[in-house]
Order: sequence, then structure tokens, then C-alpha cells
Amino acid sequence: MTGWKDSAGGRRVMAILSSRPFLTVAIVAAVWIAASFASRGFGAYGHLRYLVELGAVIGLVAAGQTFVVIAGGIDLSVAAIVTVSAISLPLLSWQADPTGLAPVLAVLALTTIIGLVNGLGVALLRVHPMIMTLAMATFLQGLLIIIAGGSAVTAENPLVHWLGNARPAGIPAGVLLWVAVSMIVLTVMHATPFGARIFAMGANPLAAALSGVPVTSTTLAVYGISGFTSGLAGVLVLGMNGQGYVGIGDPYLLASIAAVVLGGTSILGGLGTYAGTIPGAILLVTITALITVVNASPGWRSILFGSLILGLLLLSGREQARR
Amino acid sequence: FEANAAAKCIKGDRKAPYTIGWANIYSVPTWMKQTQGTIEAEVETLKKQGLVDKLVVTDAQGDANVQIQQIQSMIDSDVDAIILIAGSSTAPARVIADACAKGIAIINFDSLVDTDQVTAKVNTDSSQWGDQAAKFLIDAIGGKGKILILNGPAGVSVSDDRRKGADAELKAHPDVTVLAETNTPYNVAPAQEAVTSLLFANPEIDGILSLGGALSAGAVLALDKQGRDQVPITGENARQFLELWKEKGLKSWATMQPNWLGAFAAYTAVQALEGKDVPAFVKIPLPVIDNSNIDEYLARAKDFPADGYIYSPYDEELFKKLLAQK
Amino acid sequence: MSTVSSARPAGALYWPVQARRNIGVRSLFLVVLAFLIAYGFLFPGLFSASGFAKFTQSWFPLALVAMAQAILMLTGGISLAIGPTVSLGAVIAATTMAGPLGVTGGAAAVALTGLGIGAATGFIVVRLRLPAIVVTLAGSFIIGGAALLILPRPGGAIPEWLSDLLAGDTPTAFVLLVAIVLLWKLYLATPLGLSLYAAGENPVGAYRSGVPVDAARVAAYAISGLLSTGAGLFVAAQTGSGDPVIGAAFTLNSIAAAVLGGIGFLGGQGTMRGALAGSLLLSLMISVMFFLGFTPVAQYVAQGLIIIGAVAIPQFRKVQ
Amino acid sequence: MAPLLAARGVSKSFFGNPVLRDVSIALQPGRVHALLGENGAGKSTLINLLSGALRPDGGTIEVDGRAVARMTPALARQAGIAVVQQELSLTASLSIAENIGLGAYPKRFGLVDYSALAARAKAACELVGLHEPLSTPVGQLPLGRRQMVEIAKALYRKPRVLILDEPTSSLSATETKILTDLLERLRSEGIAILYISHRLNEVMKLCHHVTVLKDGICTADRSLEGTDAAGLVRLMVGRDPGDLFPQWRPSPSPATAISVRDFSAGLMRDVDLDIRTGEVLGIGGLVGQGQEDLLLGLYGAIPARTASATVNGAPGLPGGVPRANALGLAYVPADRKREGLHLIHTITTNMMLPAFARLPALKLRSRRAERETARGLATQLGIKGDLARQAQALSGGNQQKVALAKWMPHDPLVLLLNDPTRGVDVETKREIYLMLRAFAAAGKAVVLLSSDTPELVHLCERVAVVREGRIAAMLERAALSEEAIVSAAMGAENRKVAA
Ligand SMILES: Nc1ncnc2c1ncn2[C@@H]1O[C@H](COP(=O)(O)OP(=O)(O)OP(=O)(O)O)[C@@H](O)[C@H]1O
Ligand SMILES: Nc1ncnc2c1ncn2[C@@H]1O[C@H](COP(=O)(O)OP(=O)(O)OP(=O)(O)O)[C@@H](O)[C@H]1O
Ligand SMILES: [Mg+2]
Ligand SMILES: [Mg+2]
Repeated sequence: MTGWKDSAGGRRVMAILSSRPFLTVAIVAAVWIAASFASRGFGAYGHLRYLVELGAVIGLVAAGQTFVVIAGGIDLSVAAIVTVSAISLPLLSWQADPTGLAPVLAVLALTTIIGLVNGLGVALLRVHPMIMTLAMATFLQGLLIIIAGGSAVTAENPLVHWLGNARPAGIPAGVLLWVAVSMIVLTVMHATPFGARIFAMGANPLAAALSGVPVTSTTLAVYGISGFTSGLAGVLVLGMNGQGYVGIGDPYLLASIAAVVLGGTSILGGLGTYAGTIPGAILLVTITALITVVNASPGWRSILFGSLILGLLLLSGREQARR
Repeated sequence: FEANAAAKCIKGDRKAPYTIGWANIYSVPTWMKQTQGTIEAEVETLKKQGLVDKLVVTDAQGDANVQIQQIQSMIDSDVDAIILIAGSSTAPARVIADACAKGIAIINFDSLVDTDQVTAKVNTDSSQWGDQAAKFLIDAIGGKGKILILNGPAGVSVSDDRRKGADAELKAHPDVTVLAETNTPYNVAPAQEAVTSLLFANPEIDGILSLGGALSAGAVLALDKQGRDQVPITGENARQFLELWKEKGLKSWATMQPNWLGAFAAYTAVQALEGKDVPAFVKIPLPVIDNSNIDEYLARAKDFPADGYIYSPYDEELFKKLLAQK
Repeated sequence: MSTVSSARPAGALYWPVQARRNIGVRSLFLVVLAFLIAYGFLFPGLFSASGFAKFTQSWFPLALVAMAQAILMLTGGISLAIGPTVSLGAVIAATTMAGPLGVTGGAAAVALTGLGIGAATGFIVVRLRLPAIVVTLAGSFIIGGAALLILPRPGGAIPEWLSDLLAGDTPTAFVLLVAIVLLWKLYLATPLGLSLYAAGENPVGAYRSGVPVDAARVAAYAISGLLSTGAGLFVAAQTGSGDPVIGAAFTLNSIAAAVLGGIGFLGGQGTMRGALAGSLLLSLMISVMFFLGFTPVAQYVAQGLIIIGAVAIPQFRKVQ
Repeated sequence: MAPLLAARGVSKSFFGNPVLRDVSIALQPGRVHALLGENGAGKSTLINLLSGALRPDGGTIEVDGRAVARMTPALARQAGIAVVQQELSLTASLSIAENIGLGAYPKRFGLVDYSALAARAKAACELVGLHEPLSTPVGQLPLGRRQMVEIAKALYRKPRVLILDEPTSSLSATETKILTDLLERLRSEGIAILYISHRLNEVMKLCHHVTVLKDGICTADRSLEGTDAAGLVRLMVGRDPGDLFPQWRPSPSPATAISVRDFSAGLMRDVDLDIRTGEVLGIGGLVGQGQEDLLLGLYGAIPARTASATVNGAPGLPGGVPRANALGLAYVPADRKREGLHLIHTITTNMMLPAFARLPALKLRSRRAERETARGLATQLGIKGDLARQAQALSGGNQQKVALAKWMPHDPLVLLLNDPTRGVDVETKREIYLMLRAFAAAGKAVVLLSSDTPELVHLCERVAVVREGRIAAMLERAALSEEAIVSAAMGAENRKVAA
């Protein structure tokens, strides 16, 4: 009777059931079910699929953000990077490349470099991540003034278009991309020494350094990853909207942080998992969608949105005590 | 000293060539960039005429408090004219009054300030915008049906005025039901997201009253992606929307906030400084885009940024005519 | 070596303690001074009464929110709701002061709202052990929504005399700032105020030493809320009216100012004078760049570089 | 006479694991009471119960013979109970005086009365021999001095009961002497003192009564009259102890492992040093003279300069920790909580960290192999507890073992140890000593920085005594004695002070 709970497998099941990521998944499911009763159409397959597709953009941005937060930092430049990615991609179209892959790779390289510069500032200049990435965001605004509106032709990049619109086997390509990225992220995070170094750096950077963790290069890598995934999100969001514009990335800054924390990752670093961020991202788009269909004045909607996040935080976001 | 210079704030003690300050609220968006383009072009012309020698540009990065500080700096550096897109309809009122008291010509355009201590305000009529858009839509759906209303950000006068402008028409047609309203930034992505959610919640939608920016493009994309039929929709002259309009064969109507408001503001400032009388409020008639002239606009599309706005043509004659109106 | 302290009368402890807290921010003070000199050079009108008044007025609200953020960060907290709280303060002031409540009643309403919001946030963060950054993120929507309910679009009014008093040609703002700094020093000299540092840096140790850690942190949130709505009141007076989204930019700017000023994120590190210097630098930067004739692109780039530089240079010197 | 403070039959469990079972202890005025036990026996937990930091699951706490319904830190302070936690309650950014008065500031008009604070703090500081200006931020003090601040802080409250949890573990011999003299004086003034230490000679000298905990159960509560050190150990571990220090003989043919000339790092200035293979080289001296910087500089953790250097055959200094590790250097820090461990991570993860730092970044991990390695290390070093639990759940001594254990799989050529037996119980100390000597015997080098002078005398081939950033003396084995180390550490002219 009680036997299975004490068996090794049973313990693992219990551990999963009581883990933060699972809790967040359960909340998402509960909200979906409740909302389906409240609003017809909410629970339609197409709608849920659309929510997950939207979640993919937040999820991609939040993938890098999760790395950075676990490593003890924070990246406030993700929104600007998403915008830079979506704006600069149309500027790069090469006739020689019919697939559209080359410009995408070039843009991802660019955003990764932006991330690496963040990392350089944090690791070598020892500027606090919040300041470094905030300054970087300001910087990128300047860059945007130069490049924005520079493209006289709409970018018809086949790869980008496919990402934003295709549905192989009924599943949006963006969601497939997210699934692939999630698998890689979870593997890197939890099954490689690199991932372990990140957790160590976040929990206690000094002890990590004294244990031989190459702090500088790991920091660089973490911010580079964040630049990369934000760039990827920019490509996806460009595909979904058919057109980039200044401000296209703005919603993703706070959303990425909220998804990370709602997923149970500690904002203090050293603890957490992307497995929680994934449902966290879906939870956020779900709440936004719910608020949209509620008929209320803007003020009340805003209050409702904040209260929902706060309520969910009570369920899933408790900080563990530390010393 | 010309004691009886005509326009407000003008004392007549300033001599050409003038320094013009452009106090922008946020220079990064494409609309702003295009507007800056028209201002710079106008300033070039005025420079050639020996009327202007310098254009000073500030960018408040979206922060109305910073804009106040920058206008103060313009006053401190004694510019001759300030052209201004206000970050808040109330915040800069006092600093503008200070500038006015110092004899600086102030031309406020696009986003207006609730003060009359300016030389002139230049704008389209937001209320009329809402009214005309509502008229078109209600007409297009045959005077009855279910509609969505997409509006710009909450707490901002322009979006509020446009929305209020639509009220009378809506009231007059009790058979028109408003299913839902949204407030988002004037951008494609948030509009697309919101409309998609509303599509699922509302199986029947007959029309969309969209009150500006790129909101309409987002709505069209949402309908398209969810495999729903396009419905009559209003909008603005965003290039992406105009192209979708043509591509999807929409039943549509659009107006615009012409970017040349900027050029016109610079022109007006110089006219005022030169002692000409300028009206306290220059109402820019709303240029209308419909199926009759959409092709003219699209023919010029390649001259405009892909994420930009295709504005109506302008020249000095137009400016003169606008200034002459009473 | 023991003679240094033992030779002094015991009363001379307060000032040496204050002096030694400066050490981390000296280089920032130098940078700020350089900017001040540059500003004075570019705009000699700064030294006139009204020039100085205007200059302090544009700095004042940022100074207040920098303090509001710094006091939280000293306790190991943070707020992403500073901006909306400023907006709320502004709309309450603009809707009450010209009405039956009058200026006194309106000011009281603004103060009570700030204290109440702050205390409530503090209670949620401290007692429910939720991460401050997301609680205040959620709070920013709630508070911002409340501001929109009170004033759905810019409007309201502030009595003319109050606007003239606070934001006219007299340096009232500067006097107020000095008064607030003195009040802060006074607070820091109370047992509850001083325990901010201990509660932020080492809460367990502080608790075991008998420090009312939770009370100190909740008090910090309340004071922070008060400073934020106070900044809102000032902005309303400065602009003569209320705007429900006027404060938006203050959230990130307050963090930038505090961190520039050497306030650490882990609690207990830094000083208020540093945060004030940080906010002054941010404010000065805008005017100086204007007078240097920077284009918007150059402004963005220079702003990023100055912020990074002001934080990185002291670090560099430490390494050398 | 009623004891000033007592626990009667208290029990405490964490997450269902009993840590204390039916323990009683009574603190009498004018008596120094020793509380002994192995790492993890429950000493700190008992203190936390006595001082109200934790609530007992069962049993009562009594003050002056009256049961206290619910002990809290505030109540404990009112009752005159002061606890010296191990540098746990200090705030780095506050000054010495502000730390000392924390939680009990003298007030005037609702404000902190800085004059009164200065006077009272100064009195407390003088008792413990703290002479730094009272306005010095505590963060600028070395570890040993902070410990003295912590003690001064307890005295400031004029306690009737003074509880000290391993107060001497980071103190040098001189500071320890000041402290023991002080405690003796306080005792004679009628204060009840509870003293926890793993240094048994101190306990023998200072204490009159002992309570011994073993696995959370009280195994002895008796007078120390007529007990010797061996007897104490027997009480603690329940069997006859061997010698604390192992027998060893020097290795025959030492080569040079590390050699530096004109080496400067942190406080260290222009030092020449040769570290030989097969030796344990001691580093002694007063706390905070630069010893730690010497180790960190060699390890590449802080910037260092040198005229010439070879490290395990490679020229030049490592210049960075990963490179130092690659050259076979390993470092175990003194402040295990801040520098040695990741308290919120599992014990296994902590043990595997150096491996993670070295393995190719994207190689797949094997959890099974990690668990097995960790289990092996835990057995080898006698680390108790569930290895999947967080390291912060371990007692101090066991945390130290983890900090050491994590290097073992990497077979370092040179071990740089910064006070590795701080807060470690005798049994474990012996194990560590054996390991160190075995290590040296295997032809590797050990650099042992220690504040425990007997340790240096009994374990090292040579001891470098550091004073003011220089090596004041290099004592060879034949010349090694506690007196020699102490006098070299003080410098000739200061000898009188030490006496
Ligand atoms: N809060 C806690 N949660 C879980 N376990 C704890 C907690 N506090 C103590 N323990 C466990 O209780 C046991 C006793 O710990 P305690 O710190 O009292 O030991 P100790 O006798 O002081 O050891 P040491 O000599 O190493 O300091 C240890 O096994 C420790 O892991
Ligand atoms: N998981 C935990 N949660 C909370 N507190 C814990 C936990 N694990 C341990 N502790 C606390 O930590 C103590 C054990 O470690 P601690 O380092 O405080 O012991 P210590 O004897 O004071 O250490 P040291 O030997 O360094 O002096 C316990 O007394 C307990 O109060
Ligand atoms: Mg202990
Ligand atoms: Mg211990």
C-alpha cells in the first residue's frame, strides 16, 4: 500500500510531483480548464496551440534569461536584442542564398556578439549585470535609430516566413523550434559540466572560482547564450508578424523575468531549472489572453493582471531561505 | 522692436537666421524617424533661404520628465523656436509657458499640450478621426453587427480622444454591438495577439474599428492566420497595412497623421518669428485613403520604410494654404 | 596604534563612522563633480538663482526615487513598481489638491497612499517570503491600474501657488532635498534605521542579535513608497497637473541611479549619498549632452558608455 | 542554587531527523561549562535552543529555575544571555561600534546615542584587546579580529550567561590567551559560561564541568576534576583514543615543487620561498599578516608578481585558478561557508565541483558515477548524512570535510590548506592529519596554514612564520616549538606583550 511511495521509483515520482516545474504545469492546466468553462473558445485546440506558439517567443527569450539568472545575473537587454534581431534581419538579404539561412545565421551571430559584450562587461569590467545590460539596451537604442526604417523592401526571407507561419504536422514551426531549443537547454543545463558550473557560479561565485570554475569564460558564455536565444526569438517574432518594428521586443523583458521566476527559478541565482520556465512562459501568455477577453476598463485590466501574477506567485514562487 | 508682432509668444526681438530646437519625445520609432526626415528637409530649405542656421534635436527617450529638462535646456541655450511632440498632454505645460514668456516661438504638433501658452498647435483632429472611422465602419457593415475596437495605449490623450470621437456614431447605432475593446501600443504584434484571443472568444465578428498605428495590420494578420474571413476594418497609413489591404482585397478606410506635420511645424515657427500671423490652432484635414486612391499610395511605397508610414505628398504651397486658413 | 581611538573623546564616533562610509563612492563623486563643472562652464546661467532652481527641480524627482530604490536595496530588496507609484502619487495630488481636500488633505492622501502601498508590498515580500522583484512587478500593474482608474487620461490640476512654490524660480526643491537628506540621516541614527544595514546584509545574524529584522524591512518599503508618491506629488506640481503614466521611466532610472551610486544588490552595501550622486549624474548627463550638441544617436551611445564607465572605473582602480 | 540557565530534557528534530534527544544541561554562575561532542553531535543546535534561536520539539528551557514558555532571542537577551556565534551576526558595512551595539543601542531622544555607544563599546573592546578605531567597518577586519568583535558584542550586553560556540577556532595563540584570561575573570565575577571548542587543551585549562553530546544524546555530565585530555576524548568518542598527532618520518629525497623569488601578492611583499615535495610546510604567525595572500597568490586567485617562479616544473606563476589546478595545485579555504562550499547545493554536487570545472564543458554527466564518487569520498572522510541533502544542513566540521574531500579525486601534487581543521572534532582532525602525512609520504607537497600552533609543531617539516607581509623566520624541524613560533610571530620587540 504505502510500499510504492518508498520504492526508488516511487520516491522519484513523488519528487517530480512536488517539484516547482510540475507545480507550474499544474497551474497552467488548472487555468486552462477554468478559462475554458468561463469563455467559450478559450479551450479550443487552435487557441491553445496559438498560446503555446506565443509562449515560444517568451520561452526562447527566457531560455537565455534562465541561464543568466541561474548564474547569478540578470539580462535587461533581451528586449532590445529581440528588436535588433527583428529589425536587422530584413537588412540582410542575399540573393545568393535562396533558403534565407545565411542572413538568419548572420543575425544570430550579431546578437550572440552583443551578448558576449554584456558578458565581457560583467566578467572583466565587473559592472553589475543590471547596469551592464541596461547600458547595453540604451546603446542598442542608438543602434536602432541608425538601422530602423532602413529597409525599403519587406524582407521576404523564406526561412523566417516558414518559422512564423508553417505548421508541419499541425504544429507551428515556432513551437517545434522551441521544443528543440528546450531539449538542448535542459541537456546543457542539467547534464553537462558547463551547466553545473553555471549553478555553482550562481550559488557562490567565490567558491566556484576557488574550485577552478573558469568564471570569465562561463560568464561570457552565459550572456552569449542569452544574446543568441533573444536573437532567435527576434527571428521567430519577425516571422510571426511579417514585419519587424522598433519596440517589437519590448514586451519580452519583463515577461522573460516573470516566466523565469514563476517557473520556480530563484532570482538570487544558483537554483532553478528551465523546465519550470517553460510552463511559466505559457502561463504568462495565458493570463494575457484571459485579460484580453475580459471586458473591463484598462485600469481594471491592469489590476487584474497584476493580481493574477501575484496570486500565482504565492503558489509557485516562494524563495527558499538562505544563509 | 516690433511691438505688435502678430503671433503668440513672439516678441519680435529675434533675428534670422534662427536656431530651431526639436524636442522629440522618443526618436527611435520609424514614424518619428520619418518625421525627423521631413523636418531636416524643411530646415535645409530654410537654411538655403538664410532663415535658419541650426537645428538642435533632443530625444527624451520616452520620458516626459526628461523632456521637460531638455526643453529647459533649450530655453537656457536660448534657441529661437521650439517644435515639440509632447510626451504628456499635461506635463510640459509649465516649462512651455516659461519658454513662451521668453519670446521663443513654440509650435506643438502631433501630441498636444493642454496649454495655450504656445505660438501654435498643429494637428489633425483626433476626435474627428474616431468619428470618421466609426462612420465608415458602421456603414461598411450595414449599420448593424458585432465589432471589435482596437485602441492605442491607455492613459494617453490621443488614443482617448480618438476613442471618444467614435462614441457618438456608436450610440446612434444601437444595433452595432461592441464585443470587446483592447488597449495596446500602436504596434502589430500586440494587436495580433489580442485579436487572435478575441477571435476564439467571439465566433462572429462583423467589423473591426481600429484607431491607428499598425494595429490594423495585426488584426488582418490574426484573421488570416486563424483562417477567418477578412472583415471591414479601419486603419492608418502604415505601409504594412496598406500592402495587406491590397493583397487581401480588404474593405477598408484609412487616415493618417502625416509625417510632414514636422516639416510644417518648422515652417510655421519660422513664419511666426518672421512676424507673420499664424493661427493658434492649425487643423490639418485628415487625408483619407480608400479604395479609390490606395493605388496612388502603394505606387510610392518603395520610397518609404517597410515598417513606416506612406504619407500624403506635401509642398510649400500646401503649407501656405494651411496657414492661411482661419 | 590604539592611541588613535582612545585619545579621542567618546562622542567623536559619529563623524568618523560617517566619513569611512564614503570610501566606496569617492571616484563617483569626482565624476559628478567633473560633470557639474562642465555644466557650469557650458551654461553659466546655472549660477543664477532661477538657473539653479530649475536645475535642482529636474533632478529632484529622480533623487527621490533613487533614494526610494536605495533604501530597499540596502535591505536586500528591490522594486519594479517605483514608476507606477510615482504616477499614482501624481494623479492623487492632481485630483485632490484642487478639490475639497485642499493641498493639506491632498498631501496627506499622497503620503498615506505611499506609506500604505509600501507597507503592503513590504509585508508581502517579507512575511510571505516572495521574491521582491516579481512581487513588485505584479505590483506595478496593480498600482499602474489604480492610477488609470483615478485619472484615465492626463488631467487634474495643482493649485498655481503650489506649483510656483515648488517649481518656480526659487530653489525650494533644493531646500526640500536637503531637508529630506537630513531626515534620512536622522532615521539612520535611530536603532530601527541603522538596523537596515544589518537586516539587509546578514538577516539571520541580525535577528539573533535582537534586531527587529522584519520590522526594519517593512519600514523600508513603507518609506520607499512614501518617497515615491512624494516624487509623484512634486512631478504633479512641476507640471501643474496629473498624468497616469508620467512615472514609467523612473523604475529603471532609480535602479540605475542607485547602482551607479554603489548600492549593492545583496543588501547592506552602499550609502544614500552614493545613490544621490548617481541620480545627479544621470540628470546632469542629459543637460551636459544637450549643451555639447550631441545628436540622439550620440546621446544613447554616450549615456551607455558613461554609465558603464562610472561603474567600471572604480573597479579597475581596485584591481590595480 | 538554581542554575542561571538550563535545558531540561529537550529534543529537536530537523525534517524528522532527531538531532537532540532528551538532553539536559545546567549552567551555574561562576563556572565555565564545556560542551563537547563530535561534529554534528548537536552542540550548536543545543545553543540555539538555549538562546531562543530555535524552539525545542520537547522539553523546557529554564531561566533562574523557572520554565520559560517560549524562548525567543529577545527574551534570552532580557534574561542576560549572550551568545557568541561564529562571526555569524556581524554586518560588514557597519563599524565596530555599531556592530557591538547592534540590537541594543543606547538611545537618546529615540536616536542612537553615539557617545554612550562609543564609551560602552570601547569598554567591551578593551576587555578583548581590540584596539582598532571604533569607526572601522567590520568588513575591513581579518577573520580573527572579527571574532573578537563578536565576543566584545556579547560582553557589551553585560551578560549573566555567556555562551561561546567555538570562539577560538580562528584565533591565534595570542588572541586565544587574551580570551581565556578574560573568561577566567568573567567567571570569577559570577558569570555562567558555556564553552564549545574542539581544542581540548583549552578546555582542560579553562573549564570545570563538561557535558558531552554524542549523536544528540547526552553521554556525560560531570565535573572535569581529575580528567585528562585522553579521558575527555574517551568521553566524546566512547573508546580509547590514539595519539592526536600521527607518527611520521621525513621523506628522504625532497625535490622542489614550487619555487618563487621576490613574490608579492596582497599583503605579502618580496618573499622567497621553496616548497619541497614530500614535506608539510607550515605557515604560521598572527592572524592577518598576509599568510592567506601567500596561498591565494600561489594559487592564482589574486594577482601576484614574482621575479621568477617554477610550479611543478612549469615556469612562472599559474596566474589563474584553472591553470593552477591543471598544474596540480588545490586550495582549501578557511571560510568554508563563504569560500569553500555551495551551501544550497547538495553534498554530492559540492564534491564534484572541481571535476565539473575541469571536464570538457559539454561532455554528458553521469549521475551514477557522481553518486559513487561522492559516496566513496564520504566513506573515506567519515562524512555523515544524506549526500543528496544541501550542504548547509551539515554541521560545521562535516562541511569542512566536504571542502577538503572535493579535491581528493584529482590527486593534487600540492595541497594549499588554509586552516583545514578549524572547527573540526578531534577524531576528524586525526584523520585529516593522517591524510596530510600520507600525502607528503607519497611525494607530494602540503602547505598548511594554521592558527593552531601545536598542529604546526607536530605535523610540519618546516614552518614559515609570517609577520607584516614577510617571512620573519623559517623554522626547521629541529627548532620547532610553540614558543619559537609565537616569538617569531610577535617579533623580538613585542615579546613582553605575549608573556
Ligand atoms: N536547520 C537544520 N536543518 C537540518 N539539519 C540540521 C539543521 N541544523 C542542524 N542540523 C543537523 O543537526 C545535526 C547537529 O548539528 P549541530 O550544528 O548542532 O552540530 P554541532 O555539534 O554543532 O557540530 P560541529 O561540531 O560540527 O559544529 C547535524 O547533523 C546537522 O546536519
Ligand atoms: N538546512 C538548514 N536550514 C537552516 N539552518 C540550518 C540548515 N542546516 C544547518 N543549519 C544551521 O546551521 C547550523 C550548523 O552549521 P553551523 O555552521 O551553524 O554550525 P557551527 O557549529 O556554528 O559551525 P562552525 O563549526 O563553523 O562554527 C545548525 O546549528 C543549524 O542552525
Ligand atoms: Mg556547531
Ligand atoms: Mg561547528
